[in-house]
Amino acid sequence: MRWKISMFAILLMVTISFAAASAQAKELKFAFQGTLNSFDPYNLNETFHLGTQGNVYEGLIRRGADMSIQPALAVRWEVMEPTRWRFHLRRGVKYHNGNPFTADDVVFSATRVRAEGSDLKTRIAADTKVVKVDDYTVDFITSKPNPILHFEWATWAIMDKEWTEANNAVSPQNVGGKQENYATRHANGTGPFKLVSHESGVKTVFEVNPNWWDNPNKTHNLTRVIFTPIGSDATRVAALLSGQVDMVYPVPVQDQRRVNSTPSTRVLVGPELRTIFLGMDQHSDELLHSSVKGKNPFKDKRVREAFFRAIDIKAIQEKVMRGLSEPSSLMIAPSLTPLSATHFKRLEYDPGKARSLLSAAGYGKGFSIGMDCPNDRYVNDESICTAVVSMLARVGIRVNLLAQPKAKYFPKILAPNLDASFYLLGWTPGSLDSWNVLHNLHGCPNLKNGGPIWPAGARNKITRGKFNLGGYCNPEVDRLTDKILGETDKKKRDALIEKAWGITIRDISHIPLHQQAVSWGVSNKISLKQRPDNVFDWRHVYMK
Amino acid sequence: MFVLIVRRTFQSIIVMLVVALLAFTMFRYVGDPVAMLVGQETSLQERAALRENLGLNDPVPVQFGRFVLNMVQGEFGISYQIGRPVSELISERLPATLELSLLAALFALLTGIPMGIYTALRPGRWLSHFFLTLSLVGISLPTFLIGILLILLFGVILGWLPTFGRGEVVDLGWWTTGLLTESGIKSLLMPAFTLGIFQLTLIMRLVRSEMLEVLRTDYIKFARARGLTNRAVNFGHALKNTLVPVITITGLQLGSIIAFAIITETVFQWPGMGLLFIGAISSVDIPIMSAYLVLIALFFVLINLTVDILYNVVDPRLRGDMRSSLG
Amino acid sequence: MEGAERSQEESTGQVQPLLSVRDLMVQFPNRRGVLTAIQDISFDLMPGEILGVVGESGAGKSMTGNAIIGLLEPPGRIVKGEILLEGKNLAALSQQAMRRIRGRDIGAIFQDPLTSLNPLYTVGDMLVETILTHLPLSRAEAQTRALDMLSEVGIPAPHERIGHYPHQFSGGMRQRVVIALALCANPKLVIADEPTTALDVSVQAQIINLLKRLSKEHGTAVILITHDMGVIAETADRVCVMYAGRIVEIGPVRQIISAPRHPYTVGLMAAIPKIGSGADKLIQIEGVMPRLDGIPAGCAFNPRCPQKIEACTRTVPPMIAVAENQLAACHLFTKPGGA
Amino acid sequence: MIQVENLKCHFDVSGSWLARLINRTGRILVKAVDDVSFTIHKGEIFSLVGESGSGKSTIGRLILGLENATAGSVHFDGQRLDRLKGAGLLAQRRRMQMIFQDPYASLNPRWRVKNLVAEPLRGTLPKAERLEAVGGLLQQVGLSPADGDKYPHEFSGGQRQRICIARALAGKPEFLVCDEPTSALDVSVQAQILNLMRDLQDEYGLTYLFISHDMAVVKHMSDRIAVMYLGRIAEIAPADQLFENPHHPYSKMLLAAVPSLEGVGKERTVIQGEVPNPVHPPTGCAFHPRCPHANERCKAEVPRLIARSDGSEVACHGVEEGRLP
Amino acid sequence: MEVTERIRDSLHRFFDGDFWYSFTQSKITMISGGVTAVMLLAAFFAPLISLQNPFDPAALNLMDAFTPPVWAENGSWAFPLGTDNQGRDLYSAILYGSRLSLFIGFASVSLAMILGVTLGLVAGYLGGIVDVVIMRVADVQLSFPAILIALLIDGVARALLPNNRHEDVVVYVLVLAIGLSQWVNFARTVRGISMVERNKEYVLAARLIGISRPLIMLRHILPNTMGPVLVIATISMGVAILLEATLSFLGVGVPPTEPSLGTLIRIGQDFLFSGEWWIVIFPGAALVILVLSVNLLGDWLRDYFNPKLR
Repeated sequence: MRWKISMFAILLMVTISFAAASAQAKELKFAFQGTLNSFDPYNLNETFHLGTQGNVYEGLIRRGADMSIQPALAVRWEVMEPTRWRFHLRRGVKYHNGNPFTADDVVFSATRVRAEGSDLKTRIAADTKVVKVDDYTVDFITSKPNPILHFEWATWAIMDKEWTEANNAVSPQNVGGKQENYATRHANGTGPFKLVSHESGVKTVFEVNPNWWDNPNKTHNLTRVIFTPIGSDATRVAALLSGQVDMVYPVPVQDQRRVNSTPSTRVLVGPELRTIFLGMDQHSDELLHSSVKGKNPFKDKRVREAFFRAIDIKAIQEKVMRGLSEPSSLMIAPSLTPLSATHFKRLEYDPGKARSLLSAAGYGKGFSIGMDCPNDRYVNDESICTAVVSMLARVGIRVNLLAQPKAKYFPKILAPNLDASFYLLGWTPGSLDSWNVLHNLHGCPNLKNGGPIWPAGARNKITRGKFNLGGYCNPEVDRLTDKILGETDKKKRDALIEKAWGITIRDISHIPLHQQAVSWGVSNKISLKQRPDNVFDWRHVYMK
Repeated sequence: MFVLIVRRTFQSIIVMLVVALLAFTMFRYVGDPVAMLVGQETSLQERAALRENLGLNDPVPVQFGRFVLNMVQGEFGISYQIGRPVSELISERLPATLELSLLAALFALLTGIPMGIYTALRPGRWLSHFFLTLSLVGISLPTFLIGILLILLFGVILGWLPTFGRGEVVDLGWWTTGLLTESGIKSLLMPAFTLGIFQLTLIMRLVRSEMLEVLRTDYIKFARARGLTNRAVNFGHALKNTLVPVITITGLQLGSIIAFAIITETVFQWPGMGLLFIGAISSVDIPIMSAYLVLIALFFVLINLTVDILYNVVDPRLRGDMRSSLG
Repeated sequence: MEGAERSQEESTGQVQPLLSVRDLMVQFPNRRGVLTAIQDISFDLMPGEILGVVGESGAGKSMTGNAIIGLLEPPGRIVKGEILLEGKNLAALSQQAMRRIRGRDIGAIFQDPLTSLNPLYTVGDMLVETILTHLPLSRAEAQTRALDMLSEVGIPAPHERIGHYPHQFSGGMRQRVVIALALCANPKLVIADEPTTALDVSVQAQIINLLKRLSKEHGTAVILITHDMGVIAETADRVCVMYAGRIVEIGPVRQIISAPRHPYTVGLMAAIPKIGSGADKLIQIEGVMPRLDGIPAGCAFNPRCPQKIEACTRTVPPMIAVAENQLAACHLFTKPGGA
Repeated sequence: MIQVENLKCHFDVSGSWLARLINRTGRILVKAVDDVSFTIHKGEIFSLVGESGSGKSTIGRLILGLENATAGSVHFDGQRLDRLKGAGLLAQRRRMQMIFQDPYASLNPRWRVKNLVAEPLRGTLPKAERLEAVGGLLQQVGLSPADGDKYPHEFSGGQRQRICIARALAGKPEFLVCDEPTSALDVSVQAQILNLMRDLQDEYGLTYLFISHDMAVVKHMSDRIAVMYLGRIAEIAPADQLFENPHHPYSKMLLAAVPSLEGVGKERTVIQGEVPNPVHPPTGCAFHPRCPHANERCKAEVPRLIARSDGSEVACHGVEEGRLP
Repeated sequence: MEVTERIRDSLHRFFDGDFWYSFTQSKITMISGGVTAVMLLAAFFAPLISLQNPFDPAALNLMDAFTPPVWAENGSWAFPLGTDNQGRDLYSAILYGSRLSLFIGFASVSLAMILGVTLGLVAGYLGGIVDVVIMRVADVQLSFPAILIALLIDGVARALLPNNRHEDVVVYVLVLAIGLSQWVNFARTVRGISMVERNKEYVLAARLIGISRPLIMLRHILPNTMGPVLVIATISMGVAILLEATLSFLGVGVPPTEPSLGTLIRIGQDFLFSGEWWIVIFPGAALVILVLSVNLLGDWLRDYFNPKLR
């Protein structure tokens, strides 16, 4: 009898699943190269995680398809005084579980985002006070003026205080390493989609939120979204070409022609805001992985210039990126600065000059150096590094390349002992503004010259130069950066920005390479809008 | 028989303990578990507290004992990378890998054995040469290359089969299966073929050489001298004697099929344990690595045990006691 | 026909031979050419007769037996000659037809009873399978016959033993099982290839006696292949001595032992240590039997022969009657007659 | 020259302790050699004869130290071998050699004959002398010195056995154990080897322990013979004496079982049964289940070897009691 | 004089012997033998016959990247088989890659062989507790398929070694990983043979002469295991080369700056859909041909050394 029942159940399920497969639901299937580890919105400060979580959770503001700042959970905000911002919250918003959204949730989220284990502590400075004025008004009191306080808040999700507390998920980390954080696989946001199930590395299923506050203006027609990570480039492209998924990203540059030539698919390419650059350790007294002992060749600007001039960016653009990159002279995408793209020029590719610069610096016979590179983070990151290796080889620099997955790469280069002498990194300013880049990548982080840039465990205490892994330091730049932050007059601010960039470029603080292109493979069944920060916002997807 | 089971179980436990020791060593000494668990920004005090909390300050034997005890209860800790209990992750991924592996093994057996028999019985025929050549190519082609070429052909150019994943799966509560939906079955074909092809050639060659050897034995000659039909000799006497070792070795191969699924799963984005493991390797996610290690060993030990018992059931020479075998 | 016909020893003329081998030649292609393993072998076997085939290892004894039952190991093949079983030429039969002869008309017993039996089959399985292949019996009848066969070959408690596997039997009992299997379809001829070599001395005698008894009771002719002259002496009616793939002498066993004519046979007989004699040294034949690839021209024995004459190195001696029913292939006997 | 006293060699064939524990069985011992004593005189050919499992080969190996005795002792030239160590033992060992049954297995197929024969001489002679000695040895056994460059597989069985003999003789031993040296050979070759062994004995005054199951060969070769059954000696007697007048029923049976050329076509009364499984030997006299003269005492009591006036020693209750001649 | 005679004699023996005869009997075996020899020589003399040193980054020009093979449009004689994504000449890269693959194969098989043969010899000849311990270790080892062992060793090595040291030692880590995953085959086979051989009469004869146990193992038993060991070594060689390729595919192999055949394939497979087929097909074909001929040789050796199958 029992056997019969279970047989019946199986049959039923089979029928249902077949039926489900054939039903004409507007189901978007998409694939990304990386996995979505945790669904806790404060777990990882990474574009894909935050972008995907952004379809379920919302912040006080949101970014439009053109990156414009739009009101979201806050309907409007005002700067009461330079250090006091007031946010008026949207009324009638409900979380997916039906709880109402109030000022308590904002205060709670502001605490949680700065708590131990959060990867998003930079969203709000540690000394910022968050004060509930009434149920729908919150004040942010900062110690210093900050005209771009809210720029990165699209990626600071507001969580439900009651739900989080009830499910024992107040801490963003796994307490004691023994229990799973409830928010890892469950979500309770206010956004247009609800999380149905999340199996990291397998698939994540979402369904539309019928009670979303902005439904009257909605521009998508989806009912379900299924995300699958596909690590292998070939498999991911094949999945799109064979019609198994409707959208994949990124599309490897070499496969774009193929995707475009297939009638049912196309590639959407757009300039990305991320700048890819090479960093050099100008801080240590001796490079960790170099044949030069007792001194640090990177402290000599001629060496940095030689490195810069040894790199044939055109070749990289043509052969590695297949034209899908924009060589850059700046550490920020031109669209994010008041400067025109041609204002600063790249140093010319000149291996002869590079060699003579090296001789002049006393390295006529060249030297060897270790290089770190991710191999699954940026478009053709490993190929770029390999190309750089061979270009430097031709001016006498022997590079030992260590290319590894981002999961190992980032812990290594972010280690306190400055383990990277020469590395490749990409940076998108979360606030889409020069200050972010100057502050994070160029500010002096070091407490003591020659020692580690930051002592173990103290990295959370510093704010300036948090990602300045080469330890570049010019007090003038720091002074200008602080001025930029406090300056509210746009014209003056732009002038300060230009001046700051001029100094860093003269110092050759970094070797900017290019802005890579965002490239999405899209089935002709759907239309969508591509954001330059490579965030896939399902609000703009329409299925035929 | 009972003695065999007891002895084998005993040996299995020792094997498992050794493996557990390996896993424990890895967990404890390859990288600092605390550093793996927390972010860069955790203070020293918090690290110390966590260290205490995790029991990392206890004497090493105590830690190992606790490790084994946890392991027996299926506790392997929390994945550093994914932040979920490893036991849960594994049990989610297990059905995918097992389904793939068993189907691959079945495919390898069902095609490998007849091919092996054919090549042994008809050594001169062109089809035998064809099979043999094919088998050599089969073990000379890297699995991943086969997988990619299959995807290119059947997935992209012909568009007949799905190129990744398991397709629609049916959740039976404790098991998810792709065998009950059309897309699930279609999705299984290419990975199972890719995974099975290497085993197929091994089995085919094994059957062939075993059978050739059996065909040369005196009892086969005697069976022919008794005028038994070719059918009775080849498929009765010869095959029966051939299959005993073949089944044993194939059984043991199942363990390596499960391990080799790592490659297939990577190529086809098959959401099984192998994919989990390879991800763990690239991110040094030690709890997953050690759990996978222990699990594979457990599979091996269980399969080994089963095969030994099976062997005893099938072969009468092992069944009896010492007395008659010496008599 | 089974068991009905019973030939008297040294029968002549009137009775047709059961088996008649004529000019049999077996060759092996080999990397260095073709090796002739058996050359021009001819002999007759009367129904119910026991013919001993004796010779040293490599003389071609087993090969002859294998050729008769059609189980030559490839690449060996019969290139010439006839094997007439009751007038039917086995050498010309197809594989299929030959299979029907095996077991039904010709039984075989091999040297090692342990390896001759499939370890995964019970004795009963093998007996019933063989009986059903050859006799039009039901399974139950076959079972009964299997039991009868087991008790006939002297296996105690056959009802119990029929379900046992080969490894559960002792060496002597296994050879009895093999004999039962060879005889279960009542063949007219049994080829026993070294049936006692692997057995202990005391068991050898039992098996020899069993073979003799069964041959007598069933009227089965036996070709007994062995290197042990003593076994032949006790068992065979006639004996055929082989050397380097050829028959050198054939005749009634008594005559061959008491009055061997061919120098090889003479030497062989003299080389056997005898319990009765007190001689300090054995008579020995110098040298060794040639390998197949090195058989000398003329008489193969000539390099070792103490009585070698000039003709021996030139021509192969024909078989010549040297006494009643006794033939030898030696030039010593052709001399007076010419050639 | 050789004195064997109460020699025992037991093999443990019981399962693991675990199996014994579960099946509640004790240790199972195969008594391959059980309480065997005999003496071999200098210049004598002493034979051990018996069927498989009688322990005759084991005795040969025990004497040479290839197996370890469970109990008992072996004296060689008055020295107890198991008490010797190191160089002393080696020196004694060099005085003893062995010729094996299978000339195919007793020569390492990968070595040239000259190296095989010279191996015992390694370290005692310089190379040139060694090669000369090898040539001499090969000639001694009826091969040519040029054969030394060949490999064993290029020889026939008889020639290989000659090589084995040459190797055994290389160390100039005084005592040779010959374990079925001709049972793998053809009759005509067997005669050659037996004759060679005889010649060598005459030349060097060797002492042989000759092990065989072939009564005729044993008769031909031996001065004295010990008949063994299931690890024990049933009878020891001078060769002629044994064959003319065997006392032990098993000796009689063995003699009767030998097919002889004289007995063409004769019907023999064969003794039924086979050698029992040595794991579970019969109680009392091991031969009693097959013995036509067995009584209750034979089933219960192990007979001792008792010397008789005619120079033989017999272990049989029947003979002792005078029931049998 | 005597020496040349000896050499002539042994050459004659070799070419007159069964081994050479058996070799010449099968066309396929001869072809595979020839191919293996050619690839071995090519790999050995790679620096002499290659067009560039693909491991020297200074020799590469990125602008040469994606040149098709010479017979295709835009092909160049400078790069007969075309170039890869870094402008590496594929012909030279394949030569150097085979060299690396073969080195890893040889070294790891040698490691496995030395380890396995020694342990197998000791276990089989001495028996008893030594045997039990060695074989239990082999059991544990056997419960982990080669790929898993290799991945684990590599993973552990990566975690333990200082990061930038890894590059220098990765080849040795691979050798260790692949070698350690293969010794059991050798050990089991050698153990089986030495258990049989130790009871053979020639070993007893050697013991009688008073030769010590290590010498008996070395001089008498070891030579008799060489046939099967050679067979296993050849088959393991194929497995090792494939395993190295697979590990490279999984991203734990040698770095792309000094690619082995496997790494070349891993790099090339990214360009399979985009039409630059030569980047994956040529190294792939080289790998398959290499492994195939090694396997064919192994097959023939096995048949040769297993007279039961002849």
